[in-house]
Amino acid sequence: MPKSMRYAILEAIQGEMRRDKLLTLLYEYQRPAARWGGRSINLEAEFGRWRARFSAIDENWIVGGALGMSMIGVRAIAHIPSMTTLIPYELMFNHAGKLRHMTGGQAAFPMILWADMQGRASFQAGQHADAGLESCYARLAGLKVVIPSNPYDAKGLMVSAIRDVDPVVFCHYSVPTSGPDVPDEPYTVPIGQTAVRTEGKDITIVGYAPQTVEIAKAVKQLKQRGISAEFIDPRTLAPLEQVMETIIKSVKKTGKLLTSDDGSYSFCNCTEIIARAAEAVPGTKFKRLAFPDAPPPGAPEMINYMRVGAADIVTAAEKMVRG
Amino acid sequence: MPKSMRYAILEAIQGEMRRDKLLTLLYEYQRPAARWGGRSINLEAEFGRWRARFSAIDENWIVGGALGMSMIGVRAIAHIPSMTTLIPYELMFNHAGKLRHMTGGQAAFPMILWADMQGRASFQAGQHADAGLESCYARLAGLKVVIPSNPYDAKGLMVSAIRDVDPVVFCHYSVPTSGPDVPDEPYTVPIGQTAVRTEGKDITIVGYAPQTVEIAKAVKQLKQRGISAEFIDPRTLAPLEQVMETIIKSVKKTGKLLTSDDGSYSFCNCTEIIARAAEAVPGTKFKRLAFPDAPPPGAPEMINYMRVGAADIVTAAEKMVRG
Amino acid sequence: MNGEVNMNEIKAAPSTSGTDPKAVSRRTFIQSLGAIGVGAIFFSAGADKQARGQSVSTYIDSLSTEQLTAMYTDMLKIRLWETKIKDLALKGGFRGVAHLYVGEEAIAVGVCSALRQDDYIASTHRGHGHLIAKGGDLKLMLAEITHKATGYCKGYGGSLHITDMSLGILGMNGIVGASHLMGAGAAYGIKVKGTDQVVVSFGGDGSIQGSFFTSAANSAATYKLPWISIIENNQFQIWVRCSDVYGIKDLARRADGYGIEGRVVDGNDVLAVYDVAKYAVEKARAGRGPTVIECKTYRWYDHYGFQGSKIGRDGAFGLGYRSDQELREWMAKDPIPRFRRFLVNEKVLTEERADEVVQEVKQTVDDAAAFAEAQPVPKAVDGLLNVFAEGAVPLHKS
Amino acid sequence: MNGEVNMNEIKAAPSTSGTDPKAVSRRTFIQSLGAIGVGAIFFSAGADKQARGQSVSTYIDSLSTEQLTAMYTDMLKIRLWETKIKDLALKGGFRGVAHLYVGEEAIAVGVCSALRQDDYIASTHRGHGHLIAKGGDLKLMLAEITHKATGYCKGYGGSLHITDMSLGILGMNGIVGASHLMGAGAAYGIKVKGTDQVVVSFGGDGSIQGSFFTSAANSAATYKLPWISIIENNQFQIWVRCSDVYGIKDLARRADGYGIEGRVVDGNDVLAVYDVAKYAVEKARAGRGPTVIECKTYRWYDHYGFQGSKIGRDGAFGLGYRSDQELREWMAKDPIPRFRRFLVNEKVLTEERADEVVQEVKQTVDDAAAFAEAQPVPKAVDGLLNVFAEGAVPLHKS
Ligand SMILES: Cc1ncc(C[n+]2csc(CCOP(=O)(O)OP(=O)(O)O)c2C)c(N)n1
Ligand SMILES: Cc1ncc(C[n+]2csc(CCOP(=O)(O)OP(=O)(O)O)c2C)c(N)n1
Ligand SMILES: [Mg+2]
Ligand SMILES: [Mg+2]
Repeated sequence: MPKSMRYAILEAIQGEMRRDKLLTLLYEYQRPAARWGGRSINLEAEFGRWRARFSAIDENWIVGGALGMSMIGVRAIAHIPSMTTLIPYELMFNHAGKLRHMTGGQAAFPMILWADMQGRASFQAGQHADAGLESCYARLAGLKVVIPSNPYDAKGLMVSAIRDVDPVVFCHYSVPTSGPDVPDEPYTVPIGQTAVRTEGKDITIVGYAPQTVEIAKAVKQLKQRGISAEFIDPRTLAPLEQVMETIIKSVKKTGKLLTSDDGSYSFCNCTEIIARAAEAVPGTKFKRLAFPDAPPPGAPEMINYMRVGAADIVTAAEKMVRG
Repeated sequence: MPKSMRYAILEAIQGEMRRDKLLTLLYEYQRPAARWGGRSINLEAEFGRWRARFSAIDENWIVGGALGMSMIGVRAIAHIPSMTTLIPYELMFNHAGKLRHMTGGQAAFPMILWADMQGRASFQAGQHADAGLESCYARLAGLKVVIPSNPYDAKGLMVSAIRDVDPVVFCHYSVPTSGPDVPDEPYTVPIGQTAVRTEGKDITIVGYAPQTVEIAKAVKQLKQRGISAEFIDPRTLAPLEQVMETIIKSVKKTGKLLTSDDGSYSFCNCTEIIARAAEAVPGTKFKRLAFPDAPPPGAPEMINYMRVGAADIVTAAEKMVRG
Repeated sequence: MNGEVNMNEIKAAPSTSGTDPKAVSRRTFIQSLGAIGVGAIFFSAGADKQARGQSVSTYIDSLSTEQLTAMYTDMLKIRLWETKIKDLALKGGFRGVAHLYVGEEAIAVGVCSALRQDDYIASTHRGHGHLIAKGGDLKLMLAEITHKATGYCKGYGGSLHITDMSLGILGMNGIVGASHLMGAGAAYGIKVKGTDQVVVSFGGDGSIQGSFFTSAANSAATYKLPWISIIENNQFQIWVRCSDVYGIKDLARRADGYGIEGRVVDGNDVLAVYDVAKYAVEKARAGRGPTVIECKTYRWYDHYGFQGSKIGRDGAFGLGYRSDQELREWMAKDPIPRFRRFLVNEKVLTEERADEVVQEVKQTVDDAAAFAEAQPVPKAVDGLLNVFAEGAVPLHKS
Repeated sequence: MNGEVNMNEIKAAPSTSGTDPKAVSRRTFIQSLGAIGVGAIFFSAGADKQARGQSVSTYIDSLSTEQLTAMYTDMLKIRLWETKIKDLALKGGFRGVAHLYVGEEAIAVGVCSALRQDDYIASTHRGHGHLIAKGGDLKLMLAEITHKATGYCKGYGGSLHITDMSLGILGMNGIVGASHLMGAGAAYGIKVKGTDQVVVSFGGDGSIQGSFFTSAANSAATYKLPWISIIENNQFQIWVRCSDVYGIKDLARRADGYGIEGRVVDGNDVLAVYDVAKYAVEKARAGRGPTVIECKTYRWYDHYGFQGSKIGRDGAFGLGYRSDQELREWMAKDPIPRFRRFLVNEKVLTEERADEVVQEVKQTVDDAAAFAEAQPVPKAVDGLLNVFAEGAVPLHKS
């Protein structure tokens, strides 16, 4: 059994906490402990409670505390639960993203917001099955935003995030394990570096996190139907310039950009990608698949109908290529 | 002297408070009082302190209080200052926008978030000269978002917002007075109804609020240079479907869409407009002008250089039309 | 801190401070409560000093047999209805999730018995008990929990969002602390309307931190709103112990910093809860402002779901963050038999009648389960409705 | 509330509770402070009960002549530097804005005099005084306020964001209350580092509400952080009177709800402020946790800008939300002459030396103005830098 996303992330943090004797994790109830095979990680047990500290139900403390610490040279990871993503949003907007600029480069918050993200699960409803909030962070100046789709990327991006001197938002969706094995040693996946998951020539498909599962399925089915799709997983959502280079190169080749998102349609992250591609490559055909602009209903009948699946991606891609 | 934006808004609220004996305004320090000509409005004096109530510096109270009241049939307006737009954001996201859906239509928050918005002023810096946050609200399911560019629209949209049974975010930028005179009597500007400010055939230009001043100037200059620009002010930013009908009709005619925003480039509201137009009208040329993805610096030399002005719009439009 | 009594002391003196009856007559019992000054209220801080030291236990004295029986019935309804959910879920194939309230029934029932139907409550993720005590329909609740088209919220909301506006239920809420703010907002609305309704906001021990409670409390204090905040201190936030995340022992003390009267009560004693709730409700109705009431209690099951529990057995055992011993001690303080002993001793109910009530409630719960089971599921496209009052939002799958 | 003393009482008893010297010797004066129990600290609540009632006034006693003179000099620096800004701005063409601190100088100086250079402060929109008291360079500050390329923040930040990390200044902040949270976070960082530094968070009377203070206070209390929160109660939030928006009179009482010791002090009395600040700093350094100190004071100018003020005249008159009479009463309590009288009476300074200090400070301020005036403005393209540590962000104008 390969390492899970959670184990890979904790392994990244463990390695960095060993390297940087001040690096500290603030969290709420998501215990920084996991097992894999015969091994286990427990950050509180290994580094003590000061460096791996749970708190009251207080996301503003978790993020604000991390900001204050990081300002005086104690690098910090703020881990917040998925239903609270937007509670400490103002702190990231008006403080984390702005301090360096406001002080002319004099001060900064080298902190990491490890944001648990929700997927489109049934029986959760309303406040517990939202998705797509990564684009809320990707829009804020001064923040870097990364979003891994497999454990390998998760570990490598977390290490990069921790070593970065700018504030980084690490968006953590639960995704079924896939991709390369995760080495025990620290390594980095550079922020800004996109992954071309499948090369192709007929159509470019962009998506990340839980949608990569649907897209991967769709790409296989499309191949069977004689359509060669290029599948790009951005991995970094902000800054987007470097990512767009890869996407634009692909779009210039295929002439078609299909995106698929678990976030609501309006302002989902692929909106920005499409708008940039539309400016850069006139004449391209575009299609943006996404959850509707609606809260997530609890009943499986409803929510499953609303979410984009592999079949939808196949249909849309075929229409774009043949239609 | 025509009525100012502020006076027009207060007149709208005054009229509705006279109609609806429960309608209540919660605010912080932006006194609900204004003068125009020989007349004055003072909501506290007219309706008493319970119905026009200042509070501690506590935007979560202002918005959360309005939510709770509106749920039991006391319609409420929550007026928040411009530097605090994202403090009560979670309340609008997880509560205001979701309650109707989560309860299967049983309950709702018929409240209005009257959000003061900042412009790109010098000497303010960092936290006091941001712009474009309307798209933070436009992305949230279950909310309607309106954004007037002149006093006439401001009054009409505020009346519509108050009479709407869904939560409405009223984005209030200070804009120099322009447009039609403001009647004393209540009237509505329907939510969803776009304004075509100038008809034209060579290029479509979209923008709102402070950018309308720059665009209007640019449109005149373009005319002198023989370019006929169609200038559309969306007025409503969410839901966007009806607005897009007008924009797409125009883009089909002109083949070119230029947008101009005071918000930061990534995820500014016109991103969504361009992405939708790109899907709907393949072959269109696009250009998105906006403030860079940077916080606003205080020195006028820096911020003025970064902001889009009429001359930039003219240059970009000419390039699109002739290039 | 003056007047502070922690749970150990509560344990040490059950016969004077609880409703465990030692063959004292009902009146005598109530007098003995009166004798210790403030009924079963152990700590009182805050602005309304005149109230301190006054006996408020006469509220209990005036409860009728019908009211007392209804309280007993409601506690059983919560217990048996949630136990049914647990058993159904463990059987497998249950269309829903739940945070169980079992063990804390005395709070919901004690508080809601002090309310009028037109008063409001704002509830939490652990709110089934609050809703049942406020009159929620067990059938419609179970249909909602299983996301059926005819449930309270037509299957959109499920366990976390059950609402019945006609009963003054402002809804459960999946965001910790939000109930306080929504409740205080509603209380402001009552002032605008000019009625004498009151609002109760329920919240866990975790709900006093974060950004919601502070806004609610300051406004309630400043404007003297008819707001009562019930803090259900079951000592855990998921697995995090309250004592590890606060600098205060009695959470009611938080109220003092706002100028609000704070009180602590044994949350497993339905009459003690009723007593202080009734006091707070009357005070709020009379325009004398808010009260924060901390109820000390314990949850029998895990935070969420059914780990450590079995069909046909009460309680969840073997959870890493608490000892089975601790749970057993609290199960021994079960509010339901405790209240039943009181009712029988006080001759409000006979043993036979008390047994009958249990059977009646069991039947009601079985009926609810059968009802829910038989209900249709929602139509797939309906998820696009109810975003706005009118129309459907577009689908973006193709 | 026990021990509560409001401003009226402070006015009524200046000779025992303030530093207004009635020809008492320095030592006698200090003893008289000691006699009333806790120096000039009027209210004390919260967890650290042992401290209550202890005389802490020995702190004042051990201040050296150099330190006392430096405190006097710093107060003058704040006063004269800000007055210069006001005069420059009223003259016209000033490249900046400001929230003036004049009238509140005793707080910044009293507090920062109790700090080491390696201690931290987190400041507010009204923070020039804090920065000057912590050692901020008047030249670089004025260059920043006028958005010059060589100012503290290279002209990016202006008045609201002045920062000098080398002096432990975590920055001013334009968002009310944020200073508390950033400060508490830094205090947590100190615990991780294992040093004995402390953090002071300044905030106005408006800063205890909202979502920042509550998070800071709860964590500081729970983890016993070396955090001192200074609440500068100047009685207004823009034009809103404090008494209209809180349910408590003494804002220090808010601390009690977190289990933090809260104290109230006359904010126009630099020695009283120093006394309680020093106590809190020593306590924090020793690992005995946080303190919230409310300093009662008044601002002489309008919230923001220069309405009602004139070149060459102190104070802003004719503002709608306060009476000129109220302002005049507070100007009569001007902390600077009050401290000067004390220093002269105590023979720390002669009148001549005190006058010399004024002249020296005037010169320093004039030099700062000349310096700032001569500095270059930033390059237009530089606004694209410093978004991230590396590189420039793209322009989107064409
Ligand atoms: C603001 C917020 N933070 C975190 C969560 C995740 N969460 C759900 S319930 C819970 C624990 C609540 O504890 P408490 O308030 O004591 O209530 P209890 O579950 O014990 O009844 C947490 C942390 C949430 N729903 N909302
Ligand atoms: C969170 C937030 N809300 C509102 C404002 C607008 N604002 C700036 S200063 C101020 C008043 C502050 O009052 P107080 O805290 O008493 O400080 P003072 O100005 O009196 O020193 C307000 C409301 C803000 N900057 N931040
Ligand atoms: Mg709990
Ligand atoms: Mg103030």
